[in-house]
Amino acid sequence: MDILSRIPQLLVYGVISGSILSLGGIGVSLIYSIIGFSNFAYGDMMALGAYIALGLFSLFVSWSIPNTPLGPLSFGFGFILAAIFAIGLTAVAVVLIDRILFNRLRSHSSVILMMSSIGVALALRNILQFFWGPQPHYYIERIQIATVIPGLGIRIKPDQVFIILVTIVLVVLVHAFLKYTKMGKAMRATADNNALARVTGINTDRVIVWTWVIGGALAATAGILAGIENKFITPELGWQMLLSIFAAVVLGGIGNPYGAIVGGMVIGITEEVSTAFIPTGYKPAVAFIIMILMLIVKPTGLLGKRR
Amino acid sequence: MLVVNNLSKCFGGLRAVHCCSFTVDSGTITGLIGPNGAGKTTVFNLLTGFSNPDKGTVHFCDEEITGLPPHRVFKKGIARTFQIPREWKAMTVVENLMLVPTEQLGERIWNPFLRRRLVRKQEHAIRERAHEVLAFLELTELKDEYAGSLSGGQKKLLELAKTMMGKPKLVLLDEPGAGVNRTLLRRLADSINRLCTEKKTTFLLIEHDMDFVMKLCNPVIVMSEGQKLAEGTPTEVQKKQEVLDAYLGGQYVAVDS
Amino acid sequence: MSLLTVNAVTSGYGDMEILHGVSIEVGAGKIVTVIGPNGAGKSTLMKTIFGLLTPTAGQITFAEKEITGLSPDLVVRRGMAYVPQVENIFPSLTVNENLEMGAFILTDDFSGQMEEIYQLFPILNDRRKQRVGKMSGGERQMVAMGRALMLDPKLLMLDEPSAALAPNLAATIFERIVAINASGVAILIVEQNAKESLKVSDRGYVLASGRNRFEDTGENLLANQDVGQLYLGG
Amino acid sequence: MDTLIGIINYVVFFAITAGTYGILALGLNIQWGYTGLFNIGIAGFYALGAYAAALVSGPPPSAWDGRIFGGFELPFLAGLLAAAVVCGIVAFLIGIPTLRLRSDYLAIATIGIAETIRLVLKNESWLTNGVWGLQQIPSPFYDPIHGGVKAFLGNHPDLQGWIHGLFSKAYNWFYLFLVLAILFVLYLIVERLVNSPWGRVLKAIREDEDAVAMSGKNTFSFKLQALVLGAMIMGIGGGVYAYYARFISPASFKPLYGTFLVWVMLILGGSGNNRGAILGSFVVWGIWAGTDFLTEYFPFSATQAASLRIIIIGVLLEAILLWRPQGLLQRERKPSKTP
Repeated sequence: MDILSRIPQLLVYGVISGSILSLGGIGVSLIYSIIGFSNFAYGDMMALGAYIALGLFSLFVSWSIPNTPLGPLSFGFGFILAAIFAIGLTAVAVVLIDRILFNRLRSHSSVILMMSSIGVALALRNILQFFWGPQPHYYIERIQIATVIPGLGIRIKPDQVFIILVTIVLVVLVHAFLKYTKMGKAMRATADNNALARVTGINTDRVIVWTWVIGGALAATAGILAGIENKFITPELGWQMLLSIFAAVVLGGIGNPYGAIVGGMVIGITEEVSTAFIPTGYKPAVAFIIMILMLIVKPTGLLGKRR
Repeated sequence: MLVVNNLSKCFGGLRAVHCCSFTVDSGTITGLIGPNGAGKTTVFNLLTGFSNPDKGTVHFCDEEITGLPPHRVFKKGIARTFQIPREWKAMTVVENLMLVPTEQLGERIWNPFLRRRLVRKQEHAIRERAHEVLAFLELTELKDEYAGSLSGGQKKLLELAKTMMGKPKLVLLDEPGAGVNRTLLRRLADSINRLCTEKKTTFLLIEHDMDFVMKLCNPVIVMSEGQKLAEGTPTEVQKKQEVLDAYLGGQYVAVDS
Repeated sequence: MSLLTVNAVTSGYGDMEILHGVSIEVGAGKIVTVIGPNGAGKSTLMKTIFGLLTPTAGQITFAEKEITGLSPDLVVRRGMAYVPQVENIFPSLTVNENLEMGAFILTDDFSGQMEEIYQLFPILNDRRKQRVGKMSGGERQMVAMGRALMLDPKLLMLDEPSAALAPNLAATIFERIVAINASGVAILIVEQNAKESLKVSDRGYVLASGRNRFEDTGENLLANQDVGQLYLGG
Repeated sequence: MDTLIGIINYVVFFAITAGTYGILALGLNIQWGYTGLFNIGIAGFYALGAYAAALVSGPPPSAWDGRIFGGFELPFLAGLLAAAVVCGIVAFLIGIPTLRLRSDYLAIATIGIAETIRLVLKNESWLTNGVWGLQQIPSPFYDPIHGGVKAFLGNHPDLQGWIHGLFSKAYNWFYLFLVLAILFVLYLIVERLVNSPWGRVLKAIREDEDAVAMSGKNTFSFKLQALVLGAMIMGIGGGVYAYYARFISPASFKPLYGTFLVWVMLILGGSGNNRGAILGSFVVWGIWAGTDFLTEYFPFSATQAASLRIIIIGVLLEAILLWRPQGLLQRERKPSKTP
């Protein structure tokens, strides 16, 4: 009975971590479908975004940019400004990595790109560790009190509501971008048929840059949101979530950004609910087992196309 | 030798092969021609188990082989080549050939240790066979070249050599002449001819180079719209008006969904 | 006046030479068909003209400027459009989006052009929001042609537009080709099934084994028994 | 003189570790170099092998241990065998759902299994003793060799200091010999396999899998065999580590770094070439150890220095991929003998 009574609360936690996984999953999926490889550096791109936000935030604090908490949130204008700049800077950094490395390896097989992404993953993580050390850093050390939703007995913090709202806004924005803008359509066209896209006159190189911009921005956002949710960040932040993100992507159908949202939510919720039954430490293993089961039942994923 | 009866295959709404019947006699080089989309390659795929027919039967040497998987068909003595050569690029020509024989003892992971002498003996025999095949096709000087560094025409010859490794009774060649220059083409035709007369191998080949077909093949089967349209000696086929029509204006029947 | 001139072009894939000096000419506003047995080099010719393959010899001139070896995106900008034989649409995009992609390099408004294309292919007009991947072969071919027409090209190149289509649909496609031509677009068609195509053509070329074999008006080629013999050898 | 002794002792220690990595690189070479399988869970198999060997050969649980299982005190070879078998079984289970799919799936699944193994080692105390790890893993022939040398030196205090310095680490010499012997035997086994018809099929799968299937070979089975065999060798590598370290805990196995180092070793040495794999493991371990000395000259903290070393290896990997993808030693082309 005790376990069952905890489940509604765990569902809420699941939606929160599912939000972050979904954002990451969309990025991984876009990169997979347009650029054609599984990017193992994605988790560390998330951590990069979270640390850039941290760096800018401390800078802004030293410049006395005000950070009075906005309403019930634990942070204010200064932090949001830092986050926005960090998202942009991460996108720029990710594009630079592509220009220096991935773009030059693109003529090789996708496995070589995967391998080089592992190199990037470790290099990025250790660059962060070099400058900030392995210990956790806090965005805001203030403890936030959770509000209890009357009747349901579910507790949720204003920051967590913020995370869910940001995710919804970004999902809608990405959807609108892919659906209504010229570049978004060109991205879908390139994912469909790269050769035809080039014959049609689509500048596929620009499409690739845009893919990295969006992928990088989503990574940074997911990283910062994970930092807000955990209250602290470490260089391993993204790596710890990467397996769950990949599980989400495979579950939803690799290469399908909408599938990644579904997959992210399923993985997020299952991971949290599983903590009622098995040790918390096994969260990534839960995601992994769901993924393997999916591969056995339907390797193309929930929303995947048959190839 | 090969009896194809009422073979049919649909892809989606498209009737690729429709009630197709023909026979291939032992010791012949039979040509299979027809306009684009007539279903020739699909017939090859159905014969060799790369896809399963919706209807119809295939008999080979009085044995039914309809719907057998590729490796079983291969063991019955039918080998095939593909339109686009698929060689193992970073392996040498000899290695490419030596891979082909099935049921090699040494392909079981423990045999190189437990039955080393037998494996060696078999390996030696396979190597000799590969050298023989190369000598027959006058490719001996290429034996230690990487397959990836061969010219387009040489790759076609390698494909033919690969089919010979298994001593097949029937060889299906899918456009052996495409992309091969005149000199090599003559050599290819000569090799096929010699294989037929000296090694008693039967050939069924799809080809678009009509000079090649007319000189080499007898009889010639013409396919159109997934069916056999005509059959006869090259000159007979050439004169038939319906064959000409099939080439210049023929449309195969499609069920458009 | 000649719009496209291909002069003694040699081309192929890697070390595999397919075209051994082919020459053709397309006049402004004309329909020209290139026929020939499989393996004659028809598709290779198309790809070479469009810059997907680089010729090893010969020149290609388009609208009085040399375009030999120019990359496809630059050729598109010169006013040439190309519809490949297969995989010529974006399946997960809608009809409307496919057409928009055709106009990718345009920066100004192209809605007028789009409406014209919908008038040309009324079937597509009712299905603007439908995903092309779910449409039939004939409709896909129309989407592909529509996409190529979005830039209002001077020359439209079609690689086997009637391949894998039922006869009645193929007839519709050729009817549409005539209609497109009537609006002033020159058309270069590559076909194996030659009759329908030659009927609507001003001029036809016959290729065999990567070389020019015959050249005449469409009607004359249809009447020419030697052309048939070329397909069957001898 | 003391410095020289120090250097010699260090070189022995260095070679033991490099040789252990060489075993891992050989295992990876079967998977990647010959078959083209992208396994990035090497550290998982390494850890699994180490634990399996430790549980088979180590002492039974003591009073203050959290674990209630294992400790059969079986000999060295039994431990290595157990390491190989356990890793083989896990690889088999991973291969079944993923080897029919695009290589991305195997990559994700292997990284997943490595992570899962790490979690099990940490959390399942009944088996692994949790974060406290397994202790007193008996190094083979430790007592006779170490004890014998010690007794001899004790009986001869008159011998010069440097002799004492040199021989007090005599066990390491023996272990180095043992590691190199195991490496050599594995090298011979792998060489014979890759030059057999079996290996020929693997190489062809690496080049063009569909064409191999068309030649009537069951490519899935061959890929599974390669994955399992490679993992078994990695497991042996883990066992070899455990017997030398004598103490293992989850902290001994950095999930990605170990995997990553082995990859760099293989790629640098030349994938598809077994001597290249071994050469690469010595060279990269040399670079790795060398950077350890190098960072001492800079005012970095220990963690900064550690990070810097990984960054250097990361840059090295990218440089190889960009400029010398074939590695130091290229794939071998064996001329065919004319009969």
